[in-house]
Amino acid sequence: AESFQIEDIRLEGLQRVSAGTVFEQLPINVGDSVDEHRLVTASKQLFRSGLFNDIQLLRDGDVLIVRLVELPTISSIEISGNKAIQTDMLLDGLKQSGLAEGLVFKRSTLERISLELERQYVSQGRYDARIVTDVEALPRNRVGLNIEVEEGNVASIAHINIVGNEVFSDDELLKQFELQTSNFWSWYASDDKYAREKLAADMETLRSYYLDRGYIRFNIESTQVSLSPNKDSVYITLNVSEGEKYDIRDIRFAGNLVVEEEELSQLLFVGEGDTFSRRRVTASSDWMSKRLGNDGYTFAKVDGIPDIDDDNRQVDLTFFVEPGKRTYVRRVNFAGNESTLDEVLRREMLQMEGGWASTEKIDAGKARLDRLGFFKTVTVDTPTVPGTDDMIDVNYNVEEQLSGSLNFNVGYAGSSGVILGASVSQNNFMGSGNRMSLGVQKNNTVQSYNFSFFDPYYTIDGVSRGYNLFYRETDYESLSAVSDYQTNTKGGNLTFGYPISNRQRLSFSAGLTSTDMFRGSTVPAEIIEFIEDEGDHFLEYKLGLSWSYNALNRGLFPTAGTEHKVSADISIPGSDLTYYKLNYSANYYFPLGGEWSLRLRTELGYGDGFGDQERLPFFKNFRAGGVGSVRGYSSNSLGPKGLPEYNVVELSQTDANGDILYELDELGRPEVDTSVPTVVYKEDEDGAAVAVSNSNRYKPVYQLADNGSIATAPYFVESERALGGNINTEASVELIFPFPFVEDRSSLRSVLFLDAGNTFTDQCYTPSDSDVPTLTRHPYCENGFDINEVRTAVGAGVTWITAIGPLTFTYSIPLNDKSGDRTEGFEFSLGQVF
Amino acid sequence: CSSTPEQPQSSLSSIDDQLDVDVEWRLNLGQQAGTRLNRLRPAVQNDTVFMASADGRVLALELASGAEQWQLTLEQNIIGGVALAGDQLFVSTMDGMLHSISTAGELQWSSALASEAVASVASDAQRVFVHTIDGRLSAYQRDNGEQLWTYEHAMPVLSVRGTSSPLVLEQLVVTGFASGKVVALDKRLGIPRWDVRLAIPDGRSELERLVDVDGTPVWDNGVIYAASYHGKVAALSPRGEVRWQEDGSSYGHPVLALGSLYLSLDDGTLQAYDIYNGANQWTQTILQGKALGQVTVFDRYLAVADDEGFLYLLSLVDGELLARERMRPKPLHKNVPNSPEMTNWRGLRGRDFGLSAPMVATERGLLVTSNTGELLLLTVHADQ
Amino acid sequence: CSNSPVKTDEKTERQYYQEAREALDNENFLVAMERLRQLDSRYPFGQYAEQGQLDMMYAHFMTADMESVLTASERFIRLHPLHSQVDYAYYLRALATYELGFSFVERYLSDDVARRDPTPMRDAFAHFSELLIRFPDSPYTADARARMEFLRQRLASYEVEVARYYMKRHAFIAAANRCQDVLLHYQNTAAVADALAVMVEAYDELGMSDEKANALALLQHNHPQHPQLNDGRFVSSGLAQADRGSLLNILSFGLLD
Amino acid sequence: CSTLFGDSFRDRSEDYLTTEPVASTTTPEGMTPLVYDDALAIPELPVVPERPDSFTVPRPAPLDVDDNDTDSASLAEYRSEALNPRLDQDGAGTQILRLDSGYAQSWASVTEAISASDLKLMDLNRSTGTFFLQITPEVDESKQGFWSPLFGNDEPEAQVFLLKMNRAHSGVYLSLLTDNDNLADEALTQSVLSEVLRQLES
Amino acid sequence: CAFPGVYKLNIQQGNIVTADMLQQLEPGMTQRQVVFVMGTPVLRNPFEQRRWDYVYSLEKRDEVVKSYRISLFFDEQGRFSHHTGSLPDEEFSEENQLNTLPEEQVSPNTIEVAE
Repeated sequence: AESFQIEDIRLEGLQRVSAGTVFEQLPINVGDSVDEHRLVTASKQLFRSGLFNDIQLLRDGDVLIVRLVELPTISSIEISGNKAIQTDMLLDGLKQSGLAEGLVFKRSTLERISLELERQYVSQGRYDARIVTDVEALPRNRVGLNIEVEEGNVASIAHINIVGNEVFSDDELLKQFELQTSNFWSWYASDDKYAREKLAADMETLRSYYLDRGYIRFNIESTQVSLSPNKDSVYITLNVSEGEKYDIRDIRFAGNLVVEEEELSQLLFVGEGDTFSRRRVTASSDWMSKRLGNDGYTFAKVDGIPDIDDDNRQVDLTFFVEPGKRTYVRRVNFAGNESTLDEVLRREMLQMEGGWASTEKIDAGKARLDRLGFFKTVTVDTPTVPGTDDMIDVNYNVEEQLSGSLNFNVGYAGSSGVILGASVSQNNFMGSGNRMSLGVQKNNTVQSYNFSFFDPYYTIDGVSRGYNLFYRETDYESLSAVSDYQTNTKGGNLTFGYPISNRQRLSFSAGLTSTDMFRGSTVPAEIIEFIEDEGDHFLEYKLGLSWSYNALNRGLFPTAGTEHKVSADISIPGSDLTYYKLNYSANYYFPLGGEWSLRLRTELGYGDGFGDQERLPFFKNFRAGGVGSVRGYSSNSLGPKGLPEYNVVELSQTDANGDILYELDELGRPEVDTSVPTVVYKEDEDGAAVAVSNSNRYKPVYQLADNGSIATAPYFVESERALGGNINTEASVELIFPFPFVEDRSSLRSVLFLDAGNTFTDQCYTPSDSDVPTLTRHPYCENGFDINEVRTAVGAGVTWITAIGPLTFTYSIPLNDKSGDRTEGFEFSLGQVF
Repeated sequence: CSSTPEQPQSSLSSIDDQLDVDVEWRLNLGQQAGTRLNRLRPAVQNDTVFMASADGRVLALELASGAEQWQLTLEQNIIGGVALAGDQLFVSTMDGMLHSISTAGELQWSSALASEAVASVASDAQRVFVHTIDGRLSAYQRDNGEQLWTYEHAMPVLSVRGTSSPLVLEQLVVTGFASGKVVALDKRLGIPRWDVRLAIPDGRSELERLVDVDGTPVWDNGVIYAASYHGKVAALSPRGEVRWQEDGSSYGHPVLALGSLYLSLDDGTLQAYDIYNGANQWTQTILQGKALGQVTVFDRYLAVADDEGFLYLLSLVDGELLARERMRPKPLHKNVPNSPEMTNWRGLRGRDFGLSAPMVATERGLLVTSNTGELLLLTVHADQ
Repeated sequence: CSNSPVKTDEKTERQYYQEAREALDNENFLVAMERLRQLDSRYPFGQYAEQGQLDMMYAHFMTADMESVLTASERFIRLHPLHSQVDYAYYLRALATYELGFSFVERYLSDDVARRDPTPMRDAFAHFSELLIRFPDSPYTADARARMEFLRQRLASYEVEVARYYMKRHAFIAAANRCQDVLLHYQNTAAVADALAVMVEAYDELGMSDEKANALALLQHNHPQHPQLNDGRFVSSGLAQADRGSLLNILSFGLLD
Repeated sequence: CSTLFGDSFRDRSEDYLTTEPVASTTTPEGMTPLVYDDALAIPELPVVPERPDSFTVPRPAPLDVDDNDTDSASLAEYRSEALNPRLDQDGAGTQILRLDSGYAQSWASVTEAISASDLKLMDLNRSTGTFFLQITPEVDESKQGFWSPLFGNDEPEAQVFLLKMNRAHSGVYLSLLTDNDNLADEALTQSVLSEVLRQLES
Repeated sequence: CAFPGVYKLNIQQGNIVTADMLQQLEPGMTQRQVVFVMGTPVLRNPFEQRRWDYVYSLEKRDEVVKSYRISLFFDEQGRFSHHTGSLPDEEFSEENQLNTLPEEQVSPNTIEVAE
């Protein structure tokens, strides 16, 4: 082939590779004379650089033109069809094996990608996942990779079999396992999805189950995990040898006990002669090292070592006590309190810097921080101070939680003109640990202001001081209908409280309230009589005393522990109204394991007048119903009703079983008389009238009084609100469960509840003749507690802590509501944590 | 632009059945085997069929009519069997016990195994050999069940469900293991004579490293044939030399007929090899993508079934698909005594109509057990 | 088959970058950020992309999105450790951490003492000092150094604040230890004077007279105008007696005791 | 009340501009001098910068756009620029190889230098300025235990290193990184960069 | 008045020193040996390098009920030479502030064992 001398070399089609690189790789130069053969070898060598998809050599006179097509680079990797593993997790996996955007795209790259993705799914037990990748050409020599993932499903467990167990049946043992064969609950708990760590954990549970019941020689000989050919079910077999049951022969202590042996042996959960149980041995050692920790030996170690005598199947237990050195605390540090003051956390500490370290005080510190209710999570760790072996730092790490509510409303309503309302309440006001709330409402008819401030640490020991002021002025004249009664109140009180032990507090309060009362248009007799006797303006000097015991494990959403409160409020002599009210409330939380717990709540109250009040003033009555009391019933709607207004109605005669007797025409059919009202009345046993509908206007046979005229009786108009009573009984049972499908549940509480309760009175108003002529006793009020008057309801509720305050949604189904009860299905409230 | 490679659309529906398959009789054994993937198979002696049901019953039936001759109930679920040797039947149960039952229906002895025995046992005059899923091969006295020796083989972390039944020769007992090896042991002493590796585990995840030899090795005039998953099908001499080996990843074992070796591969392909040099005689890919079970030679055909309940009959000569029959299960009333699993059909998952257990060819017909716990005797005759 | 619709007005790298800079010049940060995001997705590599990432940090900072400044700067430092302007990334990371150290209350409403979580301040100090070590001749060291001195003052004031609590709590050894840490390890801070004053009272309560004398001497020698010194004589702050009244005393508004 | 609004409503994070420095505590004579050791030491700077009196958020310096490498280039004009390769250290003291020539020229000559050297080039990507080198770090003698020659632990397998070319104000510089983006160790960087330098000069 | 007093924390500060610790001290001991016997002194002293003070105080209801101060002296080479100060007579029994073990932890009888 003829050759020619190269005058110049020109490159075409370069985008990212530089001309210099091509010139270096090209074994020919300006001035060489080349023929066909040499050009071919040159382009072959250039191709080996791995940068080009295609190379063409052309000739333009004596100038060699090299036309190149570069290998494309990957510009985008799209993944679709993946649900179990997030896209960026998959991309990270690819990056680790060098497959990322910007890389030169070669055939092998495609295969490496699908292998890597399959590997990620296999690690999740999805053995039958399938990956399909396709390449999409993009302008400027780039390629986009579209990866389609068919995740398949996680191999579910078809069969778990334990071979070689005689003492305990397969069912009994498999109940303890986390892994289960596919069952009804699997969609929720996904417990039938195989994972190696879960199997290891279950094997450990199996071993403990035996070791805790005396089978100290128990051993898992071997385990087999096998997969069905279509890779969607897993078969697990555990081959075990149980060995014999061993008892404990004698128990000894060794090492430096620091504390009296007698005190340590009190903490033994195992006794001589008992069946050996590893859990009880470990529990004993834990308690003993905790006991030493309380005396400053934070690094104490206690190990219960069994010495096994196989012939007569007995075990000698020796507890080796190593107190380690008495430890001291150098610094107590707090982190995560972005807005809460350091002192608000530090004042909760029982453990001092510079003192000997007590595990109990350090743990109590964590519990008290939890109990503040300002923090979502509180963790503590005690690293050793470098360079010493007996000094530690105590580091508390908290995550703050919104603890308060904030809302404004501005509006205009015809009747009340411009409406302006704002209320802000913060339990941790500006991080100071003080509770502050301010409420303002203003429109033409109502002006109400209230302000409260509470400082839990008025003194360093936790003597608290709080005061609140309230002023409420409603111009009732302008209101059209006022139901029952309304009050305007002004006043304030001052409270002090102090701890009398690590968990109990006493508190006192003194206050002054002035109340103006306004009668509604239709008002029960009790109110009328009360206003006639007492007038409508009262000034009260009030004293309060309360004792509280709080051993809850957390302030917000507790899950364990108990809480009791007893309080008494007295309006002392010299006040216009003298009465007292006693109240007891209690909460028990029982953890049920995992995030489940059970709560029992009860609230009891009793009040009475004294001095020249022989009954509790009606507007001080207990009322029940609504969130925080008996859910499923409108708030304040339960309890005895007042003796309502009545109007006198004509009575009709009734037959033996209480139906109305009607005039009959000649054919025996009831006579129709258009002038007869659609409602007729009959008399009940109390002498009150009961309405019966008479829509087709039959003419009733009226009942005649002895003076010949038609007999009449009072027919009462039901009043809106319950009057309440001086006895309050409430109780509820709640099952607290983890809200499903939500990851971060720290600001969520979901419960199933059964509420029961009502208010009663032992001071029923006896209607006097002037009130109602024929009435012998009060139709809506029975004296004393009556079990079948207690209303119950079941339902579910969720509380969500938000910046504007705790939102509570409840849905309840009343169980034994009676006619006349006002019930609620769905209720929503802001600011109330049930 | 690129189109994603489709599943090979097998034009199954288009073939016209050249054979008719009739059901001579069908008997419901009452226990749904689907999810447990039991591979209980019947054993036939003259005119009696001995069969076990997963819920613990051993039955003897008349081969011709399916009529029950006797029935014995064990308290435990049966997971391995039925093996037949002389007048002794062997089954193994979930609690890791091996039971010997006389062909007249009396329980002779039961002895404890080291673990589950999913495959049926094999035996010779004095001994019975059991391969348990923990990788142990043990020998027991046939007359009283006493253990003679046990050989332990190292097991991988993950294996395919199912184990290879032992092949018993004069001096040797040959078994496939989950490690990808075929091992020959001295029958009397239990010491390994030779082993051959049929597959090499490679790849990073446990899944890629599966290499089970789950099919029972086959013996034919002086040559042992075996196949492994992710590995080779091979012909071995009694001294363990490899006469030939070819690619052939399968969950089961090869069968022999007309001088050829037939094997169903894990991707649904069926392959025939020349028994002398392993040369490929024919390859049938029409069933690719189906989950095929163990191939069986029956009459003049090659029979194989899949996990959707279809039975296929192919020509031994060229692999042509001659018949495709759907084994519709006879509906069973809702709940069956002492069977813990749900047995109403709606609750079962699709795969449970499948035919995963191996089939047994007899002169009167082909015995097939379905995942729904039914035993059927099928006969085949040319379509007139 | 569908290939992606090729955008007609396919801009070059340079055009995307110019438009983004324009938006930044007239402080139109949201538009600038959108354009920078487009630049990054179309031309993820090369000098324009790197410069775009630096501008993105600036835009995040100006829109007070400190979290994004942190992630963007840390990513830049990891990907381009030797870029000519990587010192800018180090500086902005430190600045963002510094800003995060001031919660709303601490920034506007409290006095000059740091009373809350010191961790963000310590992190900011570490980030600034990394800038000074790695890039001594960077233009940002002057501002960084001044902020570091201020952070030292605040961290020292935090220690003394804790010591004051322990004085109220009567944990005198804790108070003395915290204050002499300030004396020995937080020199050149205004808090040293208050630390010395607290040491005087703590040693007095502990009955360690010569330590008390030493501390007082240091206070008189270095801070004669300290509020607790009137012409040389030490006046107790009354911390040890603060917040102590008995319940009766409080109830009776301090009359009874 | 002071806690509510503090002495004045201002952004305290700006206070650093106005806080005066405080002198160290000196001991009066007769008292044993105290030994200070600073918990939060401020690193020295060659020249202590004078305190700023105001603060504005700085903007990154603008991009100095170097020559635009067009699609086609001819060999003739390519030869011209001088490389002047030399070993150097960057701000943080990491070993780098500096070249004065432009990006295109430097990329080409370094590629040529590597393929001429005994370093094994696996892959290269001009747009990210990365050469993927496979290097078997030879076991340095000192760590060899007495027994290891006898039992001969398996020879260290090869690792992937990234030789990164970055643009500087003038010219470029190369640095050696491990495959997950952190700097390779001192000795290895030294040997690789000097090998490339030797090839560039030959 | 009849109400129970405000619950006040016991404030404990400093090292616990016992008589047998002091007996184990011998002149010439290195500082490390002294720390092994006495523990690290909690109160650090910026002014004194050659004297260690083991100060102890326990305050109950705002009143120090127990305190002592043991000072250990070292020579120029940093070797222990002698100590001053004495322990209060009665054997030290640091009774625990919260004498009951907190209830919320699992109490012994709640660990049931399935027989």
